[in-house]
Amino acid sequence: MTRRQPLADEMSHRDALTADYLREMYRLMLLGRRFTERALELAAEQRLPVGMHPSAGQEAVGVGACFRLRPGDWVLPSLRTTEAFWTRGVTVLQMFNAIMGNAGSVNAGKESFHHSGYPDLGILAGSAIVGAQIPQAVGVAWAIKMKRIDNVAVCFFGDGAAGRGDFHEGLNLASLLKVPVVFVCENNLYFQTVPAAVGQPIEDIADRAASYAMPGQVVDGQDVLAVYDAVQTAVARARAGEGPTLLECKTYRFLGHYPSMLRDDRPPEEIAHWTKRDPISILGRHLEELGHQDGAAVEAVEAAIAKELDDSLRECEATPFADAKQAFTNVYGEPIEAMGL
Amino acid sequence: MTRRQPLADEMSHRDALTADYLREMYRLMLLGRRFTERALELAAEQRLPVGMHPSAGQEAVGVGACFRLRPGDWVLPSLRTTEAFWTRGVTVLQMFNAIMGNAGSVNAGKESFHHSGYPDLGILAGSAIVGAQIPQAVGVAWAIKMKRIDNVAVCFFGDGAAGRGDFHEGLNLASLLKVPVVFVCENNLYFQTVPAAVGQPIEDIADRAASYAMPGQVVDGQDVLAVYDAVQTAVARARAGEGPTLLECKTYRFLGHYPSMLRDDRPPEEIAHWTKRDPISILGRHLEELGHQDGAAVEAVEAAIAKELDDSLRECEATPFADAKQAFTNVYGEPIEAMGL
Amino acid sequence: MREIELRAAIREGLAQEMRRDETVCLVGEDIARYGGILGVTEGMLEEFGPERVVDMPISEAGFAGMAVGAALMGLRPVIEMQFTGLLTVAMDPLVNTGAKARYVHDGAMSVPMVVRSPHMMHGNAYMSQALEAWFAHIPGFKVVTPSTPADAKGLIVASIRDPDPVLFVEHEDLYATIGPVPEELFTAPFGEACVRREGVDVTVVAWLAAVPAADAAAGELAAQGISVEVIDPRTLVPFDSEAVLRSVRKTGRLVIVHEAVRRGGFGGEIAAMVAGSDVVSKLKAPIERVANPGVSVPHAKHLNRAVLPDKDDVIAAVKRTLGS
Amino acid sequence: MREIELRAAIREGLAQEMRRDETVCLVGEDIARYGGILGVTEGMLEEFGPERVVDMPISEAGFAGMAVGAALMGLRPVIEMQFTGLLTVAMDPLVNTGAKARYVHDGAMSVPMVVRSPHMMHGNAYMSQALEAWFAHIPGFKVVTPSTPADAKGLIVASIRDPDPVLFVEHEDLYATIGPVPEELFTAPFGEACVRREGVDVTVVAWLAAVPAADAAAGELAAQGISVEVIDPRTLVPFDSEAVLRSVRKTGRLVIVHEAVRRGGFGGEIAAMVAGSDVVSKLKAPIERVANPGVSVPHAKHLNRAVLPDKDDVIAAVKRTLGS
Ligand SMILES: Cc1ncc(C[n+]2csc(CCOP(=O)(O)OP(=O)(O)O)c2C)c(N)n1
Ligand SMILES: Cc1ncc(C[n+]2csc(CCOP(=O)(O)OP(=O)(O)O)c2C)c(N)n1
Ligand SMILES: [Mg+2]
Ligand SMILES: [Mg+2]
Repeated sequence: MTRRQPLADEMSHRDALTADYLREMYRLMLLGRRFTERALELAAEQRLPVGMHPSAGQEAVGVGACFRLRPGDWVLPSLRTTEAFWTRGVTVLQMFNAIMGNAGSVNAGKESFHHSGYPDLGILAGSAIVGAQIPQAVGVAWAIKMKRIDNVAVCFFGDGAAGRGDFHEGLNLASLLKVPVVFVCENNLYFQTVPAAVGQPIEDIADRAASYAMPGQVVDGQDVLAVYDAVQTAVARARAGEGPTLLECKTYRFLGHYPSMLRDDRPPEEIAHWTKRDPISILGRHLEELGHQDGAAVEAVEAAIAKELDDSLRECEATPFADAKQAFTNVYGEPIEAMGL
Repeated sequence: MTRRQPLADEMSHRDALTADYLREMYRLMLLGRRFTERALELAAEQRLPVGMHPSAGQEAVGVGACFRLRPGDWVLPSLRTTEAFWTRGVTVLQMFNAIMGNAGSVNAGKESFHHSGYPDLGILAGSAIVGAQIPQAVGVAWAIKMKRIDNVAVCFFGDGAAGRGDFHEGLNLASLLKVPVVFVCENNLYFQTVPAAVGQPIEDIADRAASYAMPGQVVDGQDVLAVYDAVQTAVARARAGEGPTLLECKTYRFLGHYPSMLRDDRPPEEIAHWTKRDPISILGRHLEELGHQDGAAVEAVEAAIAKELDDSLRECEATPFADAKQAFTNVYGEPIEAMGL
Repeated sequence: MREIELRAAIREGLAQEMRRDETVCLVGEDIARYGGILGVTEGMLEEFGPERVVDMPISEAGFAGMAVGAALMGLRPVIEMQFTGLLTVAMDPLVNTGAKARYVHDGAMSVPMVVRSPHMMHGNAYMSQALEAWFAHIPGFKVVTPSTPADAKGLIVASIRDPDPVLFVEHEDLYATIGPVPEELFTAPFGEACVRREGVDVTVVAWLAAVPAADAAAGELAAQGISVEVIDPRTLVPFDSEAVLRSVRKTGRLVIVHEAVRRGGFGGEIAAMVAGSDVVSKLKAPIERVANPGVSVPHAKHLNRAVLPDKDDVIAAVKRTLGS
Repeated sequence: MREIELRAAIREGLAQEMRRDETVCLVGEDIARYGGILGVTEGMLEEFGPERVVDMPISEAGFAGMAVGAALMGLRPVIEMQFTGLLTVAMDPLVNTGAKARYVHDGAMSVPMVVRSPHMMHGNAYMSQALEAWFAHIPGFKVVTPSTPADAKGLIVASIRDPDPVLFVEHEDLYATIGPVPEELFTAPFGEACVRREGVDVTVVAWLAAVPAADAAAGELAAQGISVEVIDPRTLVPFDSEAVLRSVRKTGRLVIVHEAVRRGGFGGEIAAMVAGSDVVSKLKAPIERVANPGVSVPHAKHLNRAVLPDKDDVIAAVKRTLGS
């Protein structure tokens, strides 16, 4: 079972990333892609209780942003930030168990895959209410500040969330309290079926940072190293007590919003354009140019991932569902019967 | 009983305002001030059911903004935009009845003075939830647009409201739908007891207009003609189908937030500074310079206002309270008994 | 009579009323271009155009407030919340600006808007909430809960024509229910319960997806010689108290079934209404409530099933009232 | 014992617990510099400093969500809503992000936060709402409703120490109530009702400002030879059902009094609980509920008085249960 371990060292700029690290980024993105594909197969076979929001095309954001976070840092994923899970160390088996909702799921199946939290790994469960994690992240960062530790909160959300009151109130509060939080907007140009332009009258959500007197930056979300650098800079700023940053990663989801959605009305040219900007290929080419990875190496990674997926899925499928009684636990610190009604 | 009538003509720039109009502006602001003083006396004598939010110092905003609105335009006041009432034609007697909550009140005492609506005069009742009128104003303007009439909605709110999600969602929607609404932020530098800087990390709320791709402008809220011009420009833009505008009128409340508040912790120098920028004196001096109004004329206005206040208060005090049964009407289109539970 | 799906019945009601009344418009996320995530507004954009069928940004609070403003101006907006849990972000515009407008204007203004809110009970703790009791608690709001295609059509039209804000609750599990629905435009009445099945031993009151569960239970119990009367109130506000009292006066036994959490659910209000009437002395057994026993709705199928009431839970409750 | 105002009792409980536990912090509008619009947090900024006593912008949804995040990290935030009507803007962070966090993390995380929410019933339709029934409906939330200074102190401390989100309801009309309050730091138990006055003829259950009204009614009725037992549940979630059942078993008559709107109010839940128990067969009269009969709370004094329940309404209801 591979569980990614946090990095101990302090280097941060991309130039300081060794070949091993770059290859690790590549592996994480590829794992995300292959896992999504496998999960969608399961969904097509009606073997998932609900489904999942495929992250294919957006892998660079979660991997780049979380790659060098530390223990004690907290990540608040959006409904699509699957790669935050891998990158912070969730295992393939855990992820399969989570999408199956079986007893091996971190929450015994109480909550869905994309709203699962892994507190041991510094991941909070996201809400199904788009944007709700933004004020929550401010609170996490505020607690970090109160404790005088130099951790950070990294909060992911989609372009759709940027139209919500929570975005406004959350960023305003973060700036006023000067808390160590990095807001990572994954602008994949759509919210569900609707083009981002229907939701925002401006081109760049990053420009909204000005309303909160915080730095805002547009980032190439298909280039994992660009994401890595931008987040590292923002994280360093946050750790130094200089407050929050808004990063907008321009990206694209290669697949539909959700497996059950009947139609994908996005223009084929647009899909084709972005498919050419596959974050995995982009890093792959870079690694090849640097001589860090050749075709054989990629095949080996693919094979290892395939094996891990196979093994984990097998183990997952052998895992029972939690006893129905567990549906009634952990509502309160006490049993629900203690509520007297 | 004086009820201000809407202006019929189309002139808009301040230079086109005749002396009569300027004197009318002066009278409206002075009426607002004297009414507030009288109301506060009543409050001090415990003769008001709850109290009122004094607008003293901020009269130029409501008067300037509403002075040349047309029938069919709608105003959504904030809790402090008393002058919108005068300027749209609410009478002194109606206002006294409203603060007394008697049977002569437009809503029979069901709702407080500052949350009273006068649909006949194009005034919607405001909510006690600060900022709630912003999305509502967008809806009013959207209906206007759907009806293909060239009316506008004018929405007032304080600096405090600019931190709310409703501000963000409302302005975003207004811009996306390109509806005829003018947002008038009355930035009086405080929200209740707290300095505006605690609520906003930026100096000018008008700058937030950029987040919504709409024009934003800082206006001298103590200069009724500056407010008048800025609003006229924005209104013209709205009537022409060019969409919303955000205006931020810098102003100051001369008195405390609310009569029942025990302390006013604002720096005396600050109060003194702003008291010198009394909007009534500013227009008064302007009128004097233009030779439109002399001391005797001012005295005559004062006397007329005093008489109107006296007469109306007397009539108000002779007005009974609504029958208690009226508390139970107009919850639904049908009587509440029809709800069956 | 022609039979159609409940989903299509709502769509037909909306469309026919929109043809009749041009002030009716649809507002919500994904409702125009896509036709609604659950397919209810399919084809509306094509027929009624982008002015009357409007895709919204993710701003439920904002567009709910906007709908209130528009309704005050005489439009009749029908807004879609993608799932009932989303009501939590729009409570202020709905229950304050919306529900109180008539009162604070002392009748001079009204807010004829409809909030379509689909219960999606097999999602997760956030989405899968049944919050009708919140709205029933608010003076000024009406609450409509159809369970058949014909009622869904008649009640969506009645909701649009109602002068007050209406929470129109839909249910994902019922969208595919097929039933006879008149082709012409019609309204179903508010405040008139429907006796889905007559019986003499026990009264079961149920709404939304609990109606088929109650009905299935009643069928099974009939085979065991137990005669159950199933009452579907169809609207919770207004509520047809008389229908329930009449039935309980006859049966002396009452079971209330809903998917919402039991504590604070609307079932308590119905039980209290009966306990507050003279019928209380006719009760032969304590009033039973079958509902979510008090947990957030879990995701995984088997846990989800354990929490939501089903036919077997109804059967067990009916038997408890019979002491068996 | 020393007697102090309820307002001071809450303040003392907060301050003593803040001295003991440095993770407790206060968040809200006007609470720091000014000491709270209703004066509850006076002097807190001076003693505990601006890190732990924080003035907020007008962003109830934002700072409620922030408090949830902080609570997940082990802080114990106590947030102030300036009036209960404001809860409407913060339902999502409170009842979703907040109340469901323990469940979705299957117990690995918890949200020890307190929401102080003062009922201000003499304001207007928006401010003056009593929304405790909404929160009681939400699995994961607890609801605390003290009516005496000692309970207010003991329960605010217990609320802070509770591992789950607590709606701590205060009442403007009760802030000046004076009563004996222990000087030391102590907690009052959740889920234990208090019999304010013993009686044998009729049971009256009341909370918050309805307690003094019920007590005054009981006093007047005693003079007329009618013996009323007044029960103050003190916490609605958890609820001491046993205490109510025990009393009604004895008296056979039940009157429930609250200021919230009757339809969907928590009184219905209590009535349903009794009607759902074997005690239902002991009832000698229908269960009465004294509450706002179903309107927004009006502003003007005489209208306001007509809507809110008072002593005379309680007396009339008690007499109805006695058939007199
Ligand atoms: C507040 C809210 N409104 C609506 C929904 C329904 N919904 C689920 S995902 C989604 C789109 C989210 O878009 P975006 O934030 O851009 O994230 P993406 O799916 O593109 O990653 C919507 C509208 C929701 N979950 N929450
Ligand atoms: C959403 C909301 N939060 C808090 C309050 C309590 N409150 C009433 S007035 C006020 C201050 C409003 O400040 P601002 O918007 O600047 O208007 P001003 O009073 O300065 O005119 C507050 C916090 C409220 N009414 N609504
Ligand atoms: Mg998106
Ligand atoms: Mg202000």
